[in-house]
Amino acid sequence: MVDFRLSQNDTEILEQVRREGLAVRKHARYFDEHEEELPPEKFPEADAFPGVSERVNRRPAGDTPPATFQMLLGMARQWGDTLPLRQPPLALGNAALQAAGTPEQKQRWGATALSMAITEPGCGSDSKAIKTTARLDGEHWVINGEKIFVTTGIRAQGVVVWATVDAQRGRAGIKSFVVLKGTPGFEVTRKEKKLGIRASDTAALSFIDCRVPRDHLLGGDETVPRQGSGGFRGVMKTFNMTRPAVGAIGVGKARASLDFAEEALAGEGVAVDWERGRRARSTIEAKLVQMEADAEAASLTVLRAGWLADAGEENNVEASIAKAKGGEVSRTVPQGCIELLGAMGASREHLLEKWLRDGRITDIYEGTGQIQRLIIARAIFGYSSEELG
Amino acid sequence: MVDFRLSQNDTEILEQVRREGLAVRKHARYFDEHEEELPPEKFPEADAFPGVSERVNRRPAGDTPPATFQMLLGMARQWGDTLPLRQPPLALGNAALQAAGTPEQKQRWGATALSMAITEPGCGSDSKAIKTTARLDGEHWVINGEKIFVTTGIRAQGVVVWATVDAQRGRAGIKSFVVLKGTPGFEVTRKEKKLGIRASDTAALSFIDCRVPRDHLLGGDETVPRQGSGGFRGVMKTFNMTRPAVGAIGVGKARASLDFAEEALAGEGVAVDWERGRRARSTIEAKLVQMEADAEAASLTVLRAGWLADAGEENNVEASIAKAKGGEVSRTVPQGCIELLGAMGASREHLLEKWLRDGRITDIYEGTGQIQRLIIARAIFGYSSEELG
Amino acid sequence: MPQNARHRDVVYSARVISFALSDSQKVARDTVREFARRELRDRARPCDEESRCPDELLEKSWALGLAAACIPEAYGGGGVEGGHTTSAIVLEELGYGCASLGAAVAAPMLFVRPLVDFGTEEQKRDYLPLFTGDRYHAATLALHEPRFTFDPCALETTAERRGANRVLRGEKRLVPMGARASHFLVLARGERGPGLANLEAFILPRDAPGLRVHDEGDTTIGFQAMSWGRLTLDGVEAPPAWKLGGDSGIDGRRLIASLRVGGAALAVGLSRAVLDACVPYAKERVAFGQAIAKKQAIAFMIADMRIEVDAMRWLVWKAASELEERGDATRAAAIAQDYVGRKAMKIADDGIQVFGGHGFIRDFPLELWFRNARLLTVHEGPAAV
Amino acid sequence: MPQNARHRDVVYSARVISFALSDSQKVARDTVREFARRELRDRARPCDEESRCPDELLEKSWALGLAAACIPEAYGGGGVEGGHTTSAIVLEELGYGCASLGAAVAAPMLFVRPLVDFGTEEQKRDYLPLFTGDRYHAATLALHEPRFTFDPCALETTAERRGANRVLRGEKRLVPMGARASHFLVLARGERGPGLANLEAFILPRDAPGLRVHDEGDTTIGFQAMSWGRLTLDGVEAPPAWKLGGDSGIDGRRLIASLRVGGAALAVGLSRAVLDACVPYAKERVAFGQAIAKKQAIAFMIADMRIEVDAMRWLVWKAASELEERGDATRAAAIAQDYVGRKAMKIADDGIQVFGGHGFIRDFPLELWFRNARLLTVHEGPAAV
Repeated sequence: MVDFRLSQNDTEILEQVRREGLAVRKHARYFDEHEEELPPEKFPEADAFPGVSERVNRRPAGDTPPATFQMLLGMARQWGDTLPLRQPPLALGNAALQAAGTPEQKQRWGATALSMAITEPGCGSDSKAIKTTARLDGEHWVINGEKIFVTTGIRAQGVVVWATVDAQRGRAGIKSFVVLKGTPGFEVTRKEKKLGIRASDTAALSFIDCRVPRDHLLGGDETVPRQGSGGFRGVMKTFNMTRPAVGAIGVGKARASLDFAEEALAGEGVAVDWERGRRARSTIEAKLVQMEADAEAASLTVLRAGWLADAGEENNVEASIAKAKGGEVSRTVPQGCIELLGAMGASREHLLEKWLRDGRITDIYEGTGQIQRLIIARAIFGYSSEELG
Repeated sequence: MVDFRLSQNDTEILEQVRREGLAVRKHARYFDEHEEELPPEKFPEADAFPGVSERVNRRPAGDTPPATFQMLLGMARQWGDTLPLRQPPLALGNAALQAAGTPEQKQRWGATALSMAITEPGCGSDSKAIKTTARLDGEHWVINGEKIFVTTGIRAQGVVVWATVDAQRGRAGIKSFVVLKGTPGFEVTRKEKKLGIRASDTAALSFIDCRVPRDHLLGGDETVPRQGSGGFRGVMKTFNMTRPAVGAIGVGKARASLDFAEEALAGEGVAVDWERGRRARSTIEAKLVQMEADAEAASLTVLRAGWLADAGEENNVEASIAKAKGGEVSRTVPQGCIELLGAMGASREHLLEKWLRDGRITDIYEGTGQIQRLIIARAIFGYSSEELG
Repeated sequence: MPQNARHRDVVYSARVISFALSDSQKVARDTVREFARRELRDRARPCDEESRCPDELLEKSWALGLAAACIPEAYGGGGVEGGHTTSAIVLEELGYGCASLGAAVAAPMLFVRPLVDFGTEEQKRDYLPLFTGDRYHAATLALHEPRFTFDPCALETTAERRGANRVLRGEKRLVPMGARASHFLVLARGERGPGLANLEAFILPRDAPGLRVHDEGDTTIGFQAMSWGRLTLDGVEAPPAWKLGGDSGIDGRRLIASLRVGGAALAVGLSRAVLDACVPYAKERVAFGQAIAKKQAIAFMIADMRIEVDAMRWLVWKAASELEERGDATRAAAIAQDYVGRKAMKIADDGIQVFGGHGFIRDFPLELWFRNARLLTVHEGPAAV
Repeated sequence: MPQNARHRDVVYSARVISFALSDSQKVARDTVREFARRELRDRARPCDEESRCPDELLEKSWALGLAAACIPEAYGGGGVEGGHTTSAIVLEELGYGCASLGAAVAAPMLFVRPLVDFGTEEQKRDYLPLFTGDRYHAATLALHEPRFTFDPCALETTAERRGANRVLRGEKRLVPMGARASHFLVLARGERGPGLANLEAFILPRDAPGLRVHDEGDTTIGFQAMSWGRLTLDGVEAPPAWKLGGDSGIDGRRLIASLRVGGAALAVGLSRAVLDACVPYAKERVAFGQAIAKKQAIAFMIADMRIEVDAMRWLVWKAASELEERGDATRAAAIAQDYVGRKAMKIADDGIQVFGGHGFIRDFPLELWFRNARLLTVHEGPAAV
């Protein structure tokens, strides 16, 4: 049955996450202003916060299914602040490990924080233009190349790096490899200074004749000889959960901004009258209703993508829809809230301006809004990336 | 000196055109509902209306320069209704004649109403994909092909038809020819039923072994042997005045819609307080201010394109800007005015709903908004149509 | 990471987020989808041009049992409780076929559902059986008034007391199927003043003294196939039995919310129709040597349609399910109305742009959908429920 | 068709539509453009990171004579009358260089121009010579108040009568160059109530008893290089000589309009900077085997920037020329503010999108322009005049 309610249990978990978010916010400005500091990885209160998987799995089987609930958690955590990006340490590379790793690999690196290195100086969202190479030399892969925009590339204990084993084969030749910190030839070359999400480190990495054992190829050796684009697709599939998860980040930012704006305006006696028709509202009401609608719409597309995964259904298009909408509201809603609150809303006395800066990445990383639309359009028309690029 | 004022004389002319517009409006609904009727070409009051060139030229030399003033006239005439499209009979083909014809040709057909036939069933705004052919056979051109969306193709006395004399040469092979009604092999095959601008006829034309004398080639024989794309460019140059002129149509529609909406709302006690800041307005005020701004912005880009022509400066990009903005407000402003007035604003008791229907073509014909953006982008980047298509 | 395998086959309790249709919702959707495809699509153009809604279509539509479904069994109906989500699903399909004819088909719901929701025992007994027969029966709801600044929170139709009776004065416009309805549910400003919570509704038979019903004809830019009515209420005296809900009255917030959600659901269907028309056209239409679908400007426009059709639908479903739970759906309905209003109009407008010149001529449905969208997204309320 | 040949060389009377700069406007534009290129661009990033506006820059800027130009010759100035259009042209160039530093450079105009426009003979004589010397002199205007719902029509700073004097109470925030200004033009709610027409302005020296001036530091998302001030007015007693315009007061509508136009002009420059940065980047940046400029999604975004920079500029010029003619520019200024606010923010935001990941890091100016745009387009008023 179509339903949008939550069990008592799930409701309480989300409430708890929001309370934790309020604790997180107390540290948010500090981390924003101390981008250069890496530790502390945690702030004092965080020890009491359960991890995501613990929260997802320790619930009755009849509650909201896990991928859907993970989306709810993602939105609720981001409602607090982007600071949670700093902990727990499990990162994008861990998602890839879970999606594409062998059981043995999952076992081995399950508790290792892994970042994911895709982008290179010469390619943006174009993963098939990857120039980093991996050459098999006896029992080792020899990796050479440069990566940029690696989220948590500094704090993570290792990285899942995308490289081509056969440039001739295009996408089919792209594989991913686990490289741990300390491996000779693997170096962090740079820490980016950013507009926002300063609590999260963003690194440039370099691989110079970096040798990793043969079994560091994600998915194991059997992915190499396979014809077609299976290997690449395997890694791409990772994104069917990470795209809506990033969408959830955008929604969380939008929701936090709206709640701040509504509270600020209520403090000055302004609130939405939900009964009135569209034309009878004040400008502030109209803009609030519009942003509430935009945020809720985005939120529902994120849930939809998660719910399809839970139902075991294909969610490629819906994952991109969720990412596109989440990316959109992460731009429009914090921007619009500042517009509603005027110059005082842009003040650094409040976190709203920070959420605008933090949120601005959401429509860029993990595939820009433009890339998501290409994915959707290709699916609609049945086009390859060559036919519609 | 930067100035946006008008002389007393020009102001009075525009006032007069607006008064004529009110007369035109009395007939507008009739023509909208009697699309199938071709005559009357004029309505009774029209005999007293001076023609455009008469108005432009019979002014002191120090008044607003002619192309700029023509834009003002275009906006003012459309403010009345699209009905003026029905008269005077000079049409797009006449613009092409003036731009590309030899002095002898201008003399010969200057008073003949000529439509312009470019689009074919297989090509939209893509004029270089033209399949209609013109073959020289002794002292005649033999024309074969089909044309659609020919504005005033039925009422005009002739047509300027675009055809290729050498398909191998692409754009360089495209020439335009004057074909008069009654020429054997030239037939009107269809009259379109349209969403709007029903007072203007839109025809499909067919040319089957249609023979016209050799000197019906616009610009004369010397255009044929010339290498490069000179001939095509000559015709394309026509658009540097027609594009802003179409933009002016869009602005006129927008302005008429806004005036109607403001008057309707004033009748119910609602008006804009221009002093208040953006956030202190009501929804209706905010939307009105926004549409006023959009319409005025479009209007100024139209004037700019005309003014550059008067100054003898290149206006290719600005012509497209004017067309793009005029096309945009012809969609957004009448739509928005109905939104402001609610269902009663969509009523056929008023002309507003008709202006929305009429205006909707503005962002399509003479190159869609998308084509205009391509033209602008190519100019910005210095790209050919092959590099950015 | 989600562990799909473990959860895939679990039967969830009611209180989880779910986008799954129930079996009966699937049947309803498929049945109406087929009806819309077979009966509405081809009629849309001639009915628009001729400004008529054919009787034979209305009669055929009656077999769908739209109105009867939500009437309790005690009054001869299907006894499906709530069903606002099902309504939303069904209205999307009708809107997909033709919003204008679809709204005509669904119009009796405008009368029936408020009766079921708010009617006294006696009112249900008197009126509901009209809709459980074999023939289409037109009755409707009259909300809109002839003002540019019309707002349902501030109706000008009044119902003054005269003894035990109430005397109605005012004018109603754009009443769906008003030209042929046997009964009208007329909304009036409540005694306690403006605001939705104070709304009152009166059941007026067509021949009530003082009530004049006019056929509005093809009165608006769109929805020309709808048989619009205009009512003038020149001191119509309504006995207590005509006041919907008797002394308890109605929940005006809920009623208006259900109108907003219904209109939005129709608009979702209309938008999906545009999307589905644009996809093959863009693949076939060649310009500048390529299918226009291969141009990002067009491809992104259509991708956005795809994105927004999803987003709109979930907002509508969410508001509908709040109505179904009998919670306060005012906010959810306002959000759905606002969002769908913006996006549906943009999609209809972009649909014309994708079709270019063909979007502007009446050989193609785009211009018709555009006109219907323009009315549908500004008509505050009763295009559907 | 236009007959260019005949008209090209005609010298038009004043009363024609013209987009042509006068010779002196061309000189002003070129001079400030060069200054912006040479002095503002490279300083923008370090000044933002360090939240400071260097003295040596301000001193250098003084040679441009921005403030002195509009001071009548009688008071030692350049005696350029009106000049609102020239101001708009100049502010666009400053905004192109760096909106934040540009506003700092232009800030004294916030004090000077109202003095010239509305000051009594005595006030002009007393204060204008401060700005005709060789050194940068900071004075400014204080409008903004610390409320989320702040609106210039409803100021809460009051100026009650006490005998012949007026007593000012209130708080002002985000006063440009407020931290270092010698004098403040403080706007207060007029005696006759709210509304722009009733606004009153008072010239307060920094050391006026009851006036406290705070350095706001890097207080907002953008304009960190601006030296913002915060004023608390705790019963500042202003003698009649301090009331701008004396008994006639000021034209508040005109003053606010000029602030709106000035802010919009800066935003046009900022937008043009984004456009000019995107063009070469998009041509050089390769993705999916092609320069991203060859992708319609990117090309159209940049084409839209080009379109809107033009449209914005003409709206600003039109409003400025209405100010210059001393007509009522309230509507034209509101339109320019509304339009430029929407478009400049969109352009700054799209600029980041064109640059992708590079738009998000502080090695490139896009994120800085984005932050400056966000403040500039919500700060009602005195970023510039």
